[in-house]
Amino acid sequence: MAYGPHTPADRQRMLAAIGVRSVDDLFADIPEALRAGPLRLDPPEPEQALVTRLGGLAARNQADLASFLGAGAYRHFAPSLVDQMLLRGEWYTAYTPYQPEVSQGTLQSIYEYESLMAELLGLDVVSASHYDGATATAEAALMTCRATRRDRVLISRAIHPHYREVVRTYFHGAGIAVEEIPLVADGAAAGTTDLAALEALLAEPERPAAGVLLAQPSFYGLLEPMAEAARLAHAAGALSVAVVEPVSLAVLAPPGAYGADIAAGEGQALGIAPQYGGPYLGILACTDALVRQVPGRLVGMTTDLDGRRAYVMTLQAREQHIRREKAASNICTNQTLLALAASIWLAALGPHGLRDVVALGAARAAELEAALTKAGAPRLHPGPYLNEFAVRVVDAPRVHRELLERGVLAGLVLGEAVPDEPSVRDGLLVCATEVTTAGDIAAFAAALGEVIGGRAPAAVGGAA
Amino acid sequence: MAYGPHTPADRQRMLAAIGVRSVDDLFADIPEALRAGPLRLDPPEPEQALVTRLGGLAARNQADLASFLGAGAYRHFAPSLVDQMLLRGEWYTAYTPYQPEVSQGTLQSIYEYESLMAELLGLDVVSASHYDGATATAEAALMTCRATRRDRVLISRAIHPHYREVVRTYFHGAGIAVEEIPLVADGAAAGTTDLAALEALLAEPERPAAGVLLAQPSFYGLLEPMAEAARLAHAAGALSVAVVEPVSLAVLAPPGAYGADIAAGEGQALGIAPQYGGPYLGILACTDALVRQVPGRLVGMTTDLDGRRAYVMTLQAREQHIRREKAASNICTNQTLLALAASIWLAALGPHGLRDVVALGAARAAELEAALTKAGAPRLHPGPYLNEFAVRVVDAPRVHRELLERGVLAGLVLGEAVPDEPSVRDGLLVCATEVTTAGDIAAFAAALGEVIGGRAPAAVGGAA
Amino acid sequence: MSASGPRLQPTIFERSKPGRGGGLVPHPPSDALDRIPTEQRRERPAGLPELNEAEVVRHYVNLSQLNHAIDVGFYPLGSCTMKWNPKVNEWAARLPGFANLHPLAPDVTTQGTLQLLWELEQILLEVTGMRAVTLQPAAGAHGELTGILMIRAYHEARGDTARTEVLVPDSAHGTNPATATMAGLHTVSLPHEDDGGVAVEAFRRALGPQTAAIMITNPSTLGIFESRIGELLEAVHEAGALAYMDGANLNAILGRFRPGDAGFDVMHINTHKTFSTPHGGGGPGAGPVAVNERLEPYLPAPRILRDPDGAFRLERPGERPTSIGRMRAFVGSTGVLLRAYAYLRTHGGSGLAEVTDDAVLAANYLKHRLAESGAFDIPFEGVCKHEFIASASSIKKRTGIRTLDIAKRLLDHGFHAPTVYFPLTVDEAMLIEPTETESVETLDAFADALVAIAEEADRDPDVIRSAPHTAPVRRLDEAAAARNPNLRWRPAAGDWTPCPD
Amino acid sequence: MSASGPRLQPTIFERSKPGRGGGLVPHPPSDALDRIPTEQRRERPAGLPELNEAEVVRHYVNLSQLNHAIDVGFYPLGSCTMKWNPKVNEWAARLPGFANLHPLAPDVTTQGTLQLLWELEQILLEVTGMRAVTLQPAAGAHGELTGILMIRAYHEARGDTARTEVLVPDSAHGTNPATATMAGLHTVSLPHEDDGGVAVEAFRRALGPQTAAIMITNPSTLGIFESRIGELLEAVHEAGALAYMDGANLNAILGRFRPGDAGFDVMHINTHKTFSTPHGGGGPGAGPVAVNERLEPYLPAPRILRDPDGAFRLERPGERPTSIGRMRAFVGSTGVLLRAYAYLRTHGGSGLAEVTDDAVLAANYLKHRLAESGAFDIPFEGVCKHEFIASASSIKKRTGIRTLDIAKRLLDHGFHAPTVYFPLTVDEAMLIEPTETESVETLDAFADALVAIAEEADRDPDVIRSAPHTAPVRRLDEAAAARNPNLRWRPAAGDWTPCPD
Ligand SMILES: Cc1ncc(COP(=O)(O)O)c(C=O)c1O
Ligand SMILES: Cc1ncc(COP(=O)(O)O)c(C=O)c1O
Repeated sequence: MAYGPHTPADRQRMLAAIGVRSVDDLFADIPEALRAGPLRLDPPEPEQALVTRLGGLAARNQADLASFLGAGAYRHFAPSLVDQMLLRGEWYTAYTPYQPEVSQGTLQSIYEYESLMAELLGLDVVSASHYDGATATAEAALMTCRATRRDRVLISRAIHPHYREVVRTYFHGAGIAVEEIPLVADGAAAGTTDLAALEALLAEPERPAAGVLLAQPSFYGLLEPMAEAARLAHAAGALSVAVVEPVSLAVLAPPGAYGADIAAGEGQALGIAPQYGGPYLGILACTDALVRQVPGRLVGMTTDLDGRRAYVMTLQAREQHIRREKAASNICTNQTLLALAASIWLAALGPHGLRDVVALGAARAAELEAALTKAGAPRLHPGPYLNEFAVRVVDAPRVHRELLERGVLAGLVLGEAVPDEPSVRDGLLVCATEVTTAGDIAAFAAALGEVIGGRAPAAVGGAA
Repeated sequence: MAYGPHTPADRQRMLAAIGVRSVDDLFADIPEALRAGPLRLDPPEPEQALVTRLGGLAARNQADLASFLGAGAYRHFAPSLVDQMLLRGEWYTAYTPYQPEVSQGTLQSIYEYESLMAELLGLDVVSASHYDGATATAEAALMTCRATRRDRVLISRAIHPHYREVVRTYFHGAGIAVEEIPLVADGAAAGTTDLAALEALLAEPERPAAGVLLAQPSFYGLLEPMAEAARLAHAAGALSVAVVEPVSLAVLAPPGAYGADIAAGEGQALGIAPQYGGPYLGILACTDALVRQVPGRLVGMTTDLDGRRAYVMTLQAREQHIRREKAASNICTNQTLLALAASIWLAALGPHGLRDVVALGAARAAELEAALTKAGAPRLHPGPYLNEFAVRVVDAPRVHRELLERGVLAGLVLGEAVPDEPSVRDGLLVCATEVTTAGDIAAFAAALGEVIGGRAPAAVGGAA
Repeated sequence: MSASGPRLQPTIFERSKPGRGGGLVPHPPSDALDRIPTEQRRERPAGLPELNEAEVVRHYVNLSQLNHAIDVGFYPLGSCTMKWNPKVNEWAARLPGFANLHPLAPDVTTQGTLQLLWELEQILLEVTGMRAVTLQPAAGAHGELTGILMIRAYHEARGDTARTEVLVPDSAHGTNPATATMAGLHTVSLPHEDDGGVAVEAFRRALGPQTAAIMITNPSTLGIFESRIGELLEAVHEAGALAYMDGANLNAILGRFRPGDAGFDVMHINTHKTFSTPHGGGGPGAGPVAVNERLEPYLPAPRILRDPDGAFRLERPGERPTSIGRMRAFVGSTGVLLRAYAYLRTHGGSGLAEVTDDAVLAANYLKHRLAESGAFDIPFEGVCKHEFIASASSIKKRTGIRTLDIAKRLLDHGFHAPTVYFPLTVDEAMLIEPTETESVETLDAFADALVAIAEEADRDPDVIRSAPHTAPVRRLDEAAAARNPNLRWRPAAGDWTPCPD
Repeated sequence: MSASGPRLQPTIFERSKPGRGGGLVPHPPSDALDRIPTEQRRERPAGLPELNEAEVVRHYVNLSQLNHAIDVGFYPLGSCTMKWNPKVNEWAARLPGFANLHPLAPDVTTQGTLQLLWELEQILLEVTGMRAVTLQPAAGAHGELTGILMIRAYHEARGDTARTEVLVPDSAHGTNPATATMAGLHTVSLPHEDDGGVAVEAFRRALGPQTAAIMITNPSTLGIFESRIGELLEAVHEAGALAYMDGANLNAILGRFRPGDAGFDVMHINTHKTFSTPHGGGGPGAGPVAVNERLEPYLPAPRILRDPDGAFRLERPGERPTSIGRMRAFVGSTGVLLRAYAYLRTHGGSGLAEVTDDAVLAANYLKHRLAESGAFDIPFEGVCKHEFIASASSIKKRTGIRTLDIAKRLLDHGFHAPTVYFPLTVDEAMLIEPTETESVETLDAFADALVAIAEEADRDPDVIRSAPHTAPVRRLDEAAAARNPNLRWRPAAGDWTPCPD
């Protein structure tokens, strides 16, 4: 057997010691009627053949297009040291640090992750990680209900549609109402969360809201009125949840600064490869006041018998293995290795490097905006953005397809991704980061010019 | 500065402590007339830009052709674990183990390398490594002179032409004569070392030979009369040197078994990537009797003060840092990391895996022979071979070039590589290993058919 | 500073110095951020550490050496199945064609990965005997929630809305009852018989029209195959409820028992256990959920489909309205799943059967070694599956030495401890799972160490009570950690200083 | 078993068990080897170890943890320049386009690598002020031999065949005299002045028509720049001899002194020192040799050429008959050279100058710290370059504690020891080279440790004499190792058993 250590003699020796004749005897407890026949699967594959197979599958993907696709998963430059550190077996082949004395590496690294995120987010309690941004958002919403003992949450329609779906899936189970806050239709704030509508939703006295969720930047790349939304939420006795993209926090105000009680977000952008969807890093953080509500592991600093500084999993009374049906969540396995990856990436870049990443992405995005506007695809919304924005393109699905044939992955077709948001029907959501090249942008603009020819739509929104 | 830790304040603090005003003062000892101006080089390049540059250069190479090129550097399958172990910084960022107490990892691994090679070679003393196969061969030849106090060595013309060149370069310096042993011109042994000629060369009483060097398999892929050559050498008071390809020793008789006193060889085939020529692994081994003549480091097993088993560099009195001008060689830095790579590769494959590698290569080579014969390029020599052989192709340089245009790297053009060996003028030296695919072979045969059309030469040699 | 000298490391913040590091990405134009409104910007930079590359690497290299890990030695964590994590899988996951693929990239550009995932699904169906599978869930617990939400949807679709209870054996993992709660259901705990199986009488009493599902771990967390499983499942289905199998222990039954064939409606698989994907000190994992035809309509969206022309694609939004919806943002933890795929291809059908045979053989051998020694209590006799329970109950009575002490003392022998005090139903429990990738020499050495510690408990209990002695730290003050939680370092605040390079 | 428990490892042979492992390559046809004549086959298989993957990996992971390394901590080995080994360079060397390239592949298929090597040559020429460079030599000593062989060829070409001597200062590295011998020349050793420079009188006496060359390490292995270098080189050339610079210490003079401009005819560069390519516990390295116009005709073949159309190619066999010939089988240690290239690109011209400034600054600071402490003898006053000599001569007289003891005690502080007892000309020498990549905090901690040990020598010499105390082993019996050499394990002989899988 591949990876197996046993020789036939070893097996014989073990069987003899146990006192059975064959290994079949060890399965005598499976009722005969329920025993399975041999698995109908291919024969074992030697590593050399497997390598060929996997190389062939990888080559069937086109992962090196000139890509402007973001929409919740972002390409960033990862210094080589990050993966080389992660490939150390002492990290990735360890289990949950149940024996802290021989797990100080993992434990200290989680404590440092919590600290790094606390700095970025401006919140003091950070969980050791959650599955991804969407599930962290759902857990954040659930926290607001537990903390307020209310069962209705308000979620902005400017939050990623997949995140909203996940919240709905989770909430259907828990029997909690989710209501959406619409977008501003026009004017300078077009496309951002409609605060007036939020106020109205919060004003229903029989149905008090537990939490209000906004994303910063929003799914459409726009900067949202986070502080105002938090004020409104608090005024109604609700908690404020910010769904954030952590890299942007090198520059943008942190959730703690604008009054968010809870922050959730996707940590993939912290140097983790897109990997077709995962493993990613769910970030979940809150104020000190909510520490007993936060789901998932927490690592704290303590001392050992000799007074040496050491780290340990703590406040476990919130967790399923102690509290069982009364636990804050059922989460057990989390995304520790990804939290480590994010920490190493942050440590490698440092605060200046992180700011450079954001600023360079913003600069590239501005170049992209200029090039696309010139090529006939102006922005769809007028407000400020960081490095992602929607542009207006008639017949976007076809244009997107034809650009792909020209080697350009022209972002996301909004009409397909958010079919229930007619205001963006003719939109492509595009993004640039520090790895976007001037050549990519030129290729996009040139191909777009070819594909849409003279049929450039008129500019809309604030630019109108 | 990239990688530098100093802040401007650090530099100031150090300068102040030293008591100088500026760092320039620390270079006051360089005579003014000899001081250099600023280096005219490009500005520093951030890692992100460097990665792009290097990726671009790598992409300018064509390293994924259907390749049949061996001739001293061989592609083999390396299990993933090998490189993952090598990437551990504790290995590759260590220096020579001058402090054995904190270098037991490196020291034990070299001891194990010596042991693994001793097993493969059937010789008891193995140096910790040499630069490459050619320099190890030159050092082996020098050893025969030191050991016999004679100054003439005989080297087979079936040894790699580059190795012969290197021996000549080294020997010109040392003032030692190198004479070549010709090849058998025809018959069943065509292309192998001419033993009758060797006998004649050994029979010159005033010019006694120190050593006789043959390669197994030979440069032409043929199996050589190693035992007979060793007997002849010994009868003349000379030492016998075998230049071997270590992977083949899973199957072929080891040098120790046929009486070689010294073995030299290139260890690249032990799972080390071709890397356009290096770093490679020079293997150098000898009998116990010659231990004080072997150049380079040796690691031995010993004990520590508490009697625990431990490893240390030993018999250093042969080496330059002790003996200076009387040292066995000037070698200092060697190829330890490559010796480690080879050891891990051998440990990963094990004896059965190694034998499979050789047998699969031999099988693929036989398929290649059949396909090429059919396509009009029969073997050039009749004798047995393992996985490399010469075929006869008229106008080989042109054919080789045209095959390259068809994506096939058709081995080595012998007329160019050994212009002084007219018997192989119309030859291509081709090789197959376990990574050669049936598809590669079919592509080669098909392309060859296209290129040489009907102009297949008549079969020659033993097949005639 | 590992080979000698001090072992513990300062925090990464303490290694920081303002003005160090930087220069890895090109400098942006200085006006790049001018268009961001001031009120949206942060006032002070985050206090992230500033280090040069050497400091970063040394920090993580030295920290890593403080960890026990499967790459370092034996790790017999029961229920956690710490089997060998193959190296080729790490290579595969890093292939740029896989790693750089965006989760929302159009299907025509992702055929290689879609094919891999689709083939993985087929393999999992053959292994489980189920009808359909979702690869979305990020872990076992996430799979449990997915499964129970599907069960809810099933009952709801039939208008069968009074089913609010989930039956869970008392030896179940904590995630099972916690999952029921997350899905808005109530947990009813089932006691066990002396042989470790579910107490049938109690089970029958608990079962009724209010029962939505039973969640059974099979083999159980006691390492015992539920021999009465046929009977139980029949009763469950008769009562109109569905049966969920917690598949955490699938390693014990590959090629021997297919839950789908036996009548389970839904189960999850822990790829980070059964299929050896690395657990990374806490995660990631993946928790594919396999279902029979009853639950297929409710699978999360999007599924991976194969069109008649052989092309693969993701289900489009709204394509299958019966779906419970999305369980996560994107299609799955593809990077984890492809390691599982590589593992499954490496073993093939015959290899998987050997995996189970060898895992069960090793567990029974180790159990035998301990039973024979008489040093430990072995609460459940007879054959075990891939893991078994030993207990220090008698040792504790005799010497005061507890399972916790023994666990710590094992560390001094270079072994990780087994899972301890789980399941909660056994006094002073040690749940020991050797897995199929440990040699008989290792099993023997581990058994010898346990027996030696048991003897030491009589002879020199203090050395056990004060263990570990060779680890980087001694036992920790966990009470202080919880009383006065210190959950983050407070670095000196950052500053908008110019970039150092 | 690293985080706790025993640290030393059995040999890989002792981990072996017949019948374990295998299955990584497809099975060959059973008759694959039938055509190999019996008398050419080995009778018994080599006794290679048989292990499964877990055992192989654990062996090497655990062994690796027994090493001190620059990734782990400070490594102030004088003359060896253990500066930081950047991680991106490891990534680059593994790019398939580089790693899989065959050394005899036609030039049209190797343009990327040829361009890289050609650009590297241009950079090295700018750094050294020379005219041409060969990248062939595999290490510094190999470069020395290349250089001296070229010098021989130069004299021979001029019919100047009586030049059989090489002048070598007594502080030179052992490779210098050993090289002279390998090239068939005799070494004449030159004493040094009190300031560490070459003794000019003795030098003038030694110089003559029999002198082929002088080999000077500049800065010297005492860490001192040879201020009279202009005078020396003039005399050498007047005497018809050539001047070789051992460039091992190039790190100290980048952008400050160009050997070519100063009149050296030839020099080697240790990429594994100056340009930070990893030394791997003993090697590999690379030793490019740069020459002026006098020696250019003799460079080893093949050189890398750039055709007028911009295409790169290797020199063809016989294209330059003046060449001394090949120094190795293939064009060079390309994998090492490309790391050096990456390093040079990363730093650029300004960065290289900073490298030298910071290296010299750090050495002078550390020297100052030790001088100020009064704890050690500092034989050479005034500014040093990138390294300096301290000596335990007084400590030894006072306490009996030797440099060796201090070196071992440093290990307990988590530092590697400096180079000790080299150069041979200084009593109880420690050659300390901090390099530019160590923080001032590290320099201070190292100075503090040395001073603390010096104090300990008076207070508690036994603890030093018996050091190290925290390393995996204590001091070794080197005498026994040499008296009775055990240079290989003797495994049980192999057997032609069938393949286990
Ligand atoms: C029996 C059992 N069920 C469920 C789980 C939860 O799985 P995960 O940790 O992947 O969420 C575990 C994990 O240890 C387990 O052992
Ligand atoms: C001054 C000096 N010269 C020459 C050498 C030899 O270089 P290498 O070890 O690369 O052969 C060294 C190596 O330590 C050295 O320090």
